[in-house]
Amino acid sequence: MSQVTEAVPTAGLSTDALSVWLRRADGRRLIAESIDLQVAPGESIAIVGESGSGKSVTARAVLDLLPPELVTEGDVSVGGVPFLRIGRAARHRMRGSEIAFVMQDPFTMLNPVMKVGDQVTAALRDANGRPLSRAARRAEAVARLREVGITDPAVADKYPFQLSGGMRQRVGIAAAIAENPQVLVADEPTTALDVTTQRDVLLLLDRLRRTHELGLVLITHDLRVAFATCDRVYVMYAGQIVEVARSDVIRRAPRHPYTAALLAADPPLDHRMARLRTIPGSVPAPGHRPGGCHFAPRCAFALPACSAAPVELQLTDDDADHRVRCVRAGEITLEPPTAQPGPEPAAALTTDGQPLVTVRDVRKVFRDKVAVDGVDIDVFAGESVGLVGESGSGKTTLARMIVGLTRPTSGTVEVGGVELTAGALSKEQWAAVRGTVQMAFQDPYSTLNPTRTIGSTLREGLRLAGVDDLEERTAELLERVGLPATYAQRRPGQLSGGERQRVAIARALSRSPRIVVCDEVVSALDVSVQAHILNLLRDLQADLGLTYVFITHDLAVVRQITDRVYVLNHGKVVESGLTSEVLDRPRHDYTRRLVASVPQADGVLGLPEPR
Amino acid sequence: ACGSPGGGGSSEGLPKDLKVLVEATQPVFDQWQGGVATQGVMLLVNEPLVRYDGSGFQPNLATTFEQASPTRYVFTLRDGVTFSDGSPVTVDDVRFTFEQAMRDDHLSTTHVVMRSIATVTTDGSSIALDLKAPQPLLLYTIARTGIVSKAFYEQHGEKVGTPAVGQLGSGPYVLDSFEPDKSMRVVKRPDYWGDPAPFESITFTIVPDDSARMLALQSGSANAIFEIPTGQINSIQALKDFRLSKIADATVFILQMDVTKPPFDEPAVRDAVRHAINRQAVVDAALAGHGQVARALSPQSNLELVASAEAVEQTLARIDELNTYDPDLARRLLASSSVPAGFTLKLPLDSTDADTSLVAQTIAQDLAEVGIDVELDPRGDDYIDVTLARRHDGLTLNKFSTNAPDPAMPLGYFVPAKSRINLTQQDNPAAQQAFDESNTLPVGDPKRGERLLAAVEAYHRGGAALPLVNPDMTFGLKAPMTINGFTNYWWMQRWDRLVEVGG
Amino acid sequence: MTVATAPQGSARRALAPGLLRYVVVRVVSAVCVMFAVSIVVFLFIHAAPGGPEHAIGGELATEEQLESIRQRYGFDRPLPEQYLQFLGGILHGDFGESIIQKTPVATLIGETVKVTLPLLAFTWILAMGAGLALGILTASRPGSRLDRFSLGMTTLGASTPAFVVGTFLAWLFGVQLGWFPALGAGEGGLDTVRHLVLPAATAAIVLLAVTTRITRVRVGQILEEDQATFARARGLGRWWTLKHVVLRNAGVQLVTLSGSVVVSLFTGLILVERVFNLPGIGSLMVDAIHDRDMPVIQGVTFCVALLVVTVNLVVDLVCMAIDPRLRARLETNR
Amino acid sequence: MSAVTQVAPVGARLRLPKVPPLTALAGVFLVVVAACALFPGFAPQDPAAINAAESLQGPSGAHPLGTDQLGRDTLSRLVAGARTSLLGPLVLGLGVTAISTVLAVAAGWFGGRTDAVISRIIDFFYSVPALLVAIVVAGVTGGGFGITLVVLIIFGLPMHVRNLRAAVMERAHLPFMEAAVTLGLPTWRVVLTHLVPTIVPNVVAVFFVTFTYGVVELSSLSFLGLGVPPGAPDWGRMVADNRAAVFTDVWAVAAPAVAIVLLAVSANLIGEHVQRTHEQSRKER
Ligand SMILES: Nc1ncnc2c1ncn2[C@@H]1O[C@H](COP(=O)(O)OP(=O)(O)OP(=O)(O)O)[C@@H](O)[C@H]1O
Ligand SMILES: Nc1ncnc2c1ncn2[C@@H]1O[C@H](COP(=O)(O)OP(=O)(O)OP(=O)(O)O)[C@@H](O)[C@H]1O
Ligand SMILES: [Mg+2]
Ligand SMILES: [Mg+2]
Ligand code: NI
Repeated sequence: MSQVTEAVPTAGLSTDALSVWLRRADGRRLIAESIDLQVAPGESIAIVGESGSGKSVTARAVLDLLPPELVTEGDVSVGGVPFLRIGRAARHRMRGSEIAFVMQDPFTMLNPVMKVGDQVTAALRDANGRPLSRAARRAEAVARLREVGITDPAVADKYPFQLSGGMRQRVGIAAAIAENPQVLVADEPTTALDVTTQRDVLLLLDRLRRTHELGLVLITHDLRVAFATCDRVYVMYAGQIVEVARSDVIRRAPRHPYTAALLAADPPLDHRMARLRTIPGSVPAPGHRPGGCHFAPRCAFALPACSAAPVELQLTDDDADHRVRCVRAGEITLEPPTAQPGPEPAAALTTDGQPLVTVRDVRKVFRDKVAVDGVDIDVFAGESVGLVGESGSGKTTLARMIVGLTRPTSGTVEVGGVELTAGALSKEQWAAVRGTVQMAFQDPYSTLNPTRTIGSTLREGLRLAGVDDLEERTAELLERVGLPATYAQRRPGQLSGGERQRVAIARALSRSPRIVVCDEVVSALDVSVQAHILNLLRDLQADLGLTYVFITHDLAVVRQITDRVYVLNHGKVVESGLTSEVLDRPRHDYTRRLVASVPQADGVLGLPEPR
Repeated sequence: ACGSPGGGGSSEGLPKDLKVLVEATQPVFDQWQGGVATQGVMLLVNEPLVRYDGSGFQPNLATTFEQASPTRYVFTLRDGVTFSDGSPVTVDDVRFTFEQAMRDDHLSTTHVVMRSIATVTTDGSSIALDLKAPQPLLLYTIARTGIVSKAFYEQHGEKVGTPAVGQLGSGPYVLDSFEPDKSMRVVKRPDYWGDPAPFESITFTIVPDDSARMLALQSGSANAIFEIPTGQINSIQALKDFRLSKIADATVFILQMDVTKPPFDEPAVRDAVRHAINRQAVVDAALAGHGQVARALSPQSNLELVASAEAVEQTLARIDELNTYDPDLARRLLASSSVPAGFTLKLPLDSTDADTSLVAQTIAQDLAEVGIDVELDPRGDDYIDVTLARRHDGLTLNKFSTNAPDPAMPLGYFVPAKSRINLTQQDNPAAQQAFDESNTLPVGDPKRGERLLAAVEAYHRGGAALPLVNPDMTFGLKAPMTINGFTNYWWMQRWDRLVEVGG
Repeated sequence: MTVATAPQGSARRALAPGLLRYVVVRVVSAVCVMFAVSIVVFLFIHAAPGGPEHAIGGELATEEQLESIRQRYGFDRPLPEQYLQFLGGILHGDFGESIIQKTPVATLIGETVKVTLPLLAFTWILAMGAGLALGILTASRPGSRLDRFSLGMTTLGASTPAFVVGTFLAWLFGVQLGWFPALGAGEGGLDTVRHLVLPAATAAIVLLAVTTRITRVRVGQILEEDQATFARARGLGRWWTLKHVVLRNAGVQLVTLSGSVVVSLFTGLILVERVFNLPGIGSLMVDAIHDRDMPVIQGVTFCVALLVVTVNLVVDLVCMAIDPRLRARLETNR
Repeated sequence: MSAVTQVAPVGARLRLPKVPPLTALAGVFLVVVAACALFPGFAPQDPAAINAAESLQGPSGAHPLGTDQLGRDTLSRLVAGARTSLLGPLVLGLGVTAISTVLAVAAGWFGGRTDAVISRIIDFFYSVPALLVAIVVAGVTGGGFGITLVVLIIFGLPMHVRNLRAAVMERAHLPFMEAAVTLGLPTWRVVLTHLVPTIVPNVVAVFFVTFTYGVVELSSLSFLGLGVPPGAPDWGRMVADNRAAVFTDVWAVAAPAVAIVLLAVSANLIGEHVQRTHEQSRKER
């Protein structure tokens, strides 16, 4: 695509056929294909898509921040300047002053050993182009921090580790826009934050966009966030933009099957689905992308013609801005993810009788940090109990105490009739506890031992459970979590994240426990994979009569999988009850704030900015 | 220090400054701590009463000396000699010097000899020494005892000889600087009473490392090297402008067998060891040819000082018979002993001496041929402890240097059964008796020589010791300098005057 | 998803209690270590084969001579009393007198330090300077020709014993090319610097592999971190990144590294001083061991230990000073 | 659920690691040295045979690498010396690796007081110059090679215990370790079958690093006269013994010196290769 047309000198950002290649000894691989983006000053766009679709690579390509093995083709125009064609030094000068960048992890983005005030003002120069004086720097830092909502001037003298995640991300944004750039590219700026903090940061970005006439490129995998914050949405799949339209259009009338599937897989906050929609398969890696429509192998509407030739991004009939990359866009009708009536939450909860897990007044203190502060919890057989709360509220600590990985500082934990806190347990008692409660963890990459095969990992548990026909039962387990028995020979490195989580669940099941504690098992997964796992967990519960303790910070997920929920805040249970009750009619202030913070699909960030 | 390569040159073509490399010196500039190289400089600063010139004694600070009786020596002190600080050298200084080494608690290497002095009496300018018993080595010892200033010692006490205080003497050179284990430097004394110093200064630099020494020679920071380890002689020979002179050394490598430790308590085993060793091969290999087979514990030249060459040769020939190289005989002897299949032992070694280790490797090879496996056990500074405390397997290899050319010297150490240095532990009445008789006779008496020869022969007939080799003593001088008339006892001579410019 | 809320204290200007406590504990523990060292060092003389009097008098000493030594050095008194006297001496900088050289040990050490300290400093500067420069250069161009070349050369340097390197350098630059003096310590000033070039280069070459590699790894890590990308994305210059991101973040590792370089230098010094015939503290030590000059061994060991303990103390305190995270940890650890 | 049918590249596991040619050469060299150490009979001539007539000769048909001061064949001595030259570093390497692994696992896995005690001791040893201590100990006690080796092992530990401990701590709280505990595996099984295998690459790297260090350090000790006895066909010793001739008959010194450097470089290259592949696989996960 050799369009030699000089980019029209427009404000804001535009890319023209921007492609990114991975250079390797054995040739080059296309990672992002011919991306065209347009952001006007004051406009905000979102790039959404599953993990590995090329969002971050595109963002970095726009700023020319790619690692050396990745090379770019095409044009980027920033404020009318052909950004990729000017000299290195000029490009370097434009970064920060014309186009800025914010990254996902607010902690690693900031220099941990430099005061935040100095970081914010590092790039500032006085009228003569000289670095600022000490006093001027400090005044400037305080002013810039105030702009991003940090009113305490003392913050300027702190180090990043002394700040909360939200504060850090604000500092990062303040630093990024210190030189008043025209465009801000934000790569998942809120993914590492709590819902409440996420809302604050999104509100901030939205405000800055207006006050600074900032063109905002927001990269996210969370459709809700995209719809709530941005004017237009680019949906990306396997290195291509597959659909572009205004937010409300995409939300209500997606024209690409992929967009529709993504929307359908996203669990709703307000009701429980009988079964979550899933997308079969996974995003193909660069180099393994099929010809023609990349989505065709996973698409319910695919015809042989789809794979025949590359598909172009075409205008749709319904809107001038709405473009879609699908040959059948005109013929198929996609039903929007309308509200379907969900099944009643398990009507009669068996909250009577003997609880399987009884937690009474437990406290856990790490050095001088109170992680869990006098919590009472009961878990009854057959139910699914949710633990929600923002980061650091003590969810994981509590879960670890239930499975006996962490010893409480005080209080009692009883599991299946064995009191974990009563001095030294005998071997038999431990065996009983292990046979009763098992755990699954968040990170799919470290949940399995990379040096052992899947089979040997599973056999280990089976052996401990006293099973004889190991091979047979291993195959059975794999099948139960929806994996072929041949996976027993594989190593974790050969599995995708979702598959690893399945194996992790299978490992927990290998001891035939009655309770499985799931610590954020879906948080690191894409919505489509998340839907698979949630469905799996529900099936298992129905088939095996399992009991779950389900930890998550995602209220929509809580709605889908739990019957009862405990809301934790600063190590204390602030509210508990039936999930629907708690989510629909939150009584505690904190719970209310939590529910309100979930980005509403209406395109408005609801509440006024908190002071 | 590097400086410019030895340049300048006096009218005779000698360099102004002599820069000598040596392997090691004593850490104190003090004659009582021994050490040949240090003494070589020391005796240029502190002169002795008489000088030994390699063949006899010459007047020096003493204008005359005589042995009035076997137990009385009388010296006349030279008039008008001053120390370098201007104070006169008096008989009191001489008496003080001797009395230091006579003290029982004094850490002096000459104490062994000096303790035989009963009294030192002075009268005007004459000094008389009265001995408790005849001591054949006395004059040699006096020739290596530089006279020190009593006042200087009284002022500085034990500090004399340290870098801070230095030394005061009346010799042709004055001590300029002394850094233990690094260097010593003496400068010419212009108002010296005797033969003037040919060099403006003499510097001894201590370089313990083999290749560092080669570097020093190649980079021109030295123009002389004294007492070259035999292992390095060939390398220095290969340097273009260095001339080497060698003297048959009075040092002997001797193998001693402790007769109290089995299996060396069996004469057959001792004989086997002696016949197993090819001493000529030791000279050729370990010394790279720079030496000779040692025929007795005293070097042949020393024996010839006390007895006729003929008598010496006859005696040595008889000793040679005892020590012929005959591995077959050795094997047969061993087969007849209680250890017919041979045995294994550890041989402690002074690891600081390169020659010793080469000699040991060579003899280990020979002994292995007859079935005696020798494992070398290098010891650092505790080597002497190991040998003297007899914490060894019965076999020791020693390097013995006589500091007086009189056969009485080694005999006095090695013959008496209760001597601590008699590592054979052998009681040898015949040798002892002959040695005792020699001590009653005055030096120069042919009878004494005969008794000494008898003692040497008797010692070797004991069969517990095998003299191995006498390494050459080698000196290297940068052309055009040569050495003329150095002896084994160069350090007692006015050796600086023996350096000449030659063709 | 682990965003810990940090303690919200006010900025601390004065020495925080935790920090003060740390400094005190660290200094006190250093002093304790030195006490332990002094005991060990004191016992050296009694560990010598044949007892201390033999160590001094030599093997041929007579009983009278030994007795006089015992009296003079007080070996006949009880051990604790001897130790107290020894300790008292040390506290006044008095390590006794060299048995062999009859000179105060402090004087000997003072003299050799004049040779060793410049050598140490020179080597340290070379090893750290070149290591840092190479490490940073190669880290910013991973996989480049320079990277591979420097890796190869430093590997070779680290694999070659110091005495081989030293002999080779002395032969090449000292004898063949004559650029630098091959032996000795020089007469002070510029001459000393010239004389120290080859020995310092020898010791530094051996260390260069370690310093380069550690710098390269750490700097490489930092350059891969988000903060480096973020700095680039803000248009902050190369030098700014080097100074504020790379050096500040690697500060703790580099300071620690420079401290351990000082410690490991002593190993190299002994060899280098011998190869280049430098009358430094290493030679003093080797000679003293050879001569069994116990007071010198004691003095040198104690001084080296003192230097090492001090260096480690300084390293720890400097790390505290440059890394706010370490300071903060002190406050929360209570 | 068809999500699972996508086939991951099974062959990935079987792919032979790509070894750079230099590293391969290093491996070959190590194998040759090891073979010489195991079968000293490879020596073409008697390494101890003294022949005064042929001392310090350059390379020739009879003596491909020349002869030493006593006229012994240098090549034969190199072959015979492989054993001791390899043994010291090997003992050092194995000793340090084994002990530091045990200490690191104890400190990193059990934490708490065990960790505190081990870490303090390690900190102490970290701050002492090893060779100096070795020399002092050897000098004061008159001890030999064995004591020196022990000292070097003790003072070689700290750095590696620190690094391995960090690696253990990094892994000790990984979900798969905790899962193994939650499954009910006994502690020793978790440590042996889950923890240790994951740090094997680090442990291997420690071995090679220490081995290299040992080669260099032990030859330095020989140089200072503290190593194996004189005359023993040890490479370091051969260099030290023939140093007098270094500028005139360089072969007797150069051959063993080059052997030492090659041995160290080889170990270094292989250790680095292990570390690099490990790093890569970590990056790729
Ligand atoms: N430096 C690189 N070398 C090789 N492949 C790369 C590199 N960077 C990215 N990729 C590949 O490019 C693809 C797109 O990666 P990218 O990080 O842009 O995805 P993303 O959409 O941002 O995903 P996520 O939501 O997980 O952040 C992925 O398959 C990734 O493996
Ligand atoms: N091993 C530990 N040592 C010290 N502090 C800890 C430890 N584990 C947890 N904490 C602290 O305890 C608090 C609660 O942590 P926990 O992991 O239980 O929170 P969480 O609710 O699971 O948070 P997240 O959503 O981030 O996983 C946090 O402030 C955390 O920093
Ligand atoms: Mg991304
Ligand atoms: Mg958690
Ligand atoms: Ni999330």
